[in-house]
Amino acid sequence: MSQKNILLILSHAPYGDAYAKEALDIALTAAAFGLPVSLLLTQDAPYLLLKSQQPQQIQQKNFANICSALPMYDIENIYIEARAAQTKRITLDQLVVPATFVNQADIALMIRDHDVVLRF
Amino acid sequence: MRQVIINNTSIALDDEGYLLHLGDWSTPVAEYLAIEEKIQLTDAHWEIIEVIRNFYQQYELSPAMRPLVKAVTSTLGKEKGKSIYLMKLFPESPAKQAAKLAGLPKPTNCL
Amino acid sequence: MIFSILIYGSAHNSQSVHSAYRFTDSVLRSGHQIHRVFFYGESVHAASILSAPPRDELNIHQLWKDLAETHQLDIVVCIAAALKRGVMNEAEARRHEKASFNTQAPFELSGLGQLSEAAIISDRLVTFGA
Amino acid sequence: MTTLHTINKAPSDTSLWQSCLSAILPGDALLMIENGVYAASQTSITRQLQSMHDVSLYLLSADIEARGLTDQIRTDATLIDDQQFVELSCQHAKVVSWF
Repeated sequence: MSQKNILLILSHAPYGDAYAKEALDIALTAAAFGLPVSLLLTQDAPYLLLKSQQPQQIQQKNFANICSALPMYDIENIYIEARAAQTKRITLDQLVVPATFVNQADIALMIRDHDVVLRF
Repeated sequence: MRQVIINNTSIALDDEGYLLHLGDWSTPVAEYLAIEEKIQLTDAHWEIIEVIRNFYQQYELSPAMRPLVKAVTSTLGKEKGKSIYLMKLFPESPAKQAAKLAGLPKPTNCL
Repeated sequence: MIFSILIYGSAHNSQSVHSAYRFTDSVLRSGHQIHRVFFYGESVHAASILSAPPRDELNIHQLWKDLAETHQLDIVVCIAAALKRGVMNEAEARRHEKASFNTQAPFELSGLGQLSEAAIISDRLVTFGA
Repeated sequence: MTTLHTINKAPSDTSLWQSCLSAILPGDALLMIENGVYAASQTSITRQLQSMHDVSLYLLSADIEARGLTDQIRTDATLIDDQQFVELSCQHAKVVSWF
């Protein structure tokens, strides 16, 4: 199979709508297919990784648990838009997986350097 | 859907043999499902079933093949963390069959 | 050039499904190839044969059906997204013990793997978003 | 290795427009479709669009006409039809959709 890589950019927070869940399903499937997948969390998406989520009362699956499986799916390149994290006062130690902050210039280059870029 | 009686309890299965209610799982249920899959359960099977149940507990996902192999490697060691080893135990498809016997939903990635 | 199309917008509350239709039609008119069209998220409602818009309004289901049949297109509806939203063909309705079904060929229900495969095979994967 | 970016929301979705514009590199193209074409007549994002060097701006004509904006489109953007949208997709290495 070809060595195309995928950059998946998420922009929505969890729970309020289906974007994040449906985008993550694409990431997990593509990774299970053997495609190298990088994940970039922008705008409201950094909230997906918060350890402190407890969605039992709204009867949803916990995104903290789902996202903590990303390394098991060989999705280890997880990036967070630094600007978005700052405005939300989100720090790396609050997150379920190791991630890297990137600035706007990094993001532009990441988009250029991936073969397929999907944004949700 | 069909109902089967296991140890005097009525259990609902979907038409592919997966549990409809994940809470119905028990070791006798796994033994029953194994017979349907024509699998003779051994200790080697049980430890994989435990790994995959723990995976679901932790991540709320039925693992695809790759993450299943990783999980087996980290709990049972490198010798068992190989797709060939898992294929011997669950010949049709380890991710699907082990999920079924463990009472998990069918892995969506397989759909 | 080989194109695949990913549609993610709502079938009846966004322009997405129609924009994708026009683009797909133009790809074919330009002599390029469509490998697959993949309906995901709210766009899966476009696959419903029970959609009955007023006679003088756009029938997005019919447009896609006609285009797919004319060009033998592979139009795939994400099965997980569809079943969740009550869009299913006869086989799935039987499997899930539902009294009726509401989609059929040329719309095919299949998994997200079809999207990954399309991303690998195609020169361009173009998304029409919500 | 340039990118064709499409955007389908009006500039009132500032968060989306900010993200999109900051991701565009020299040589890339930006195509406004659906409600994205409302950027054609708005001054709010003009300064930002003008500050991007070597970026081609396009507007999808069907969406411009539908919204009655034909007479007021910006001079720095080119009107294109669906067929030209396909051509642009071929000219750039990939298409990224902002929605």
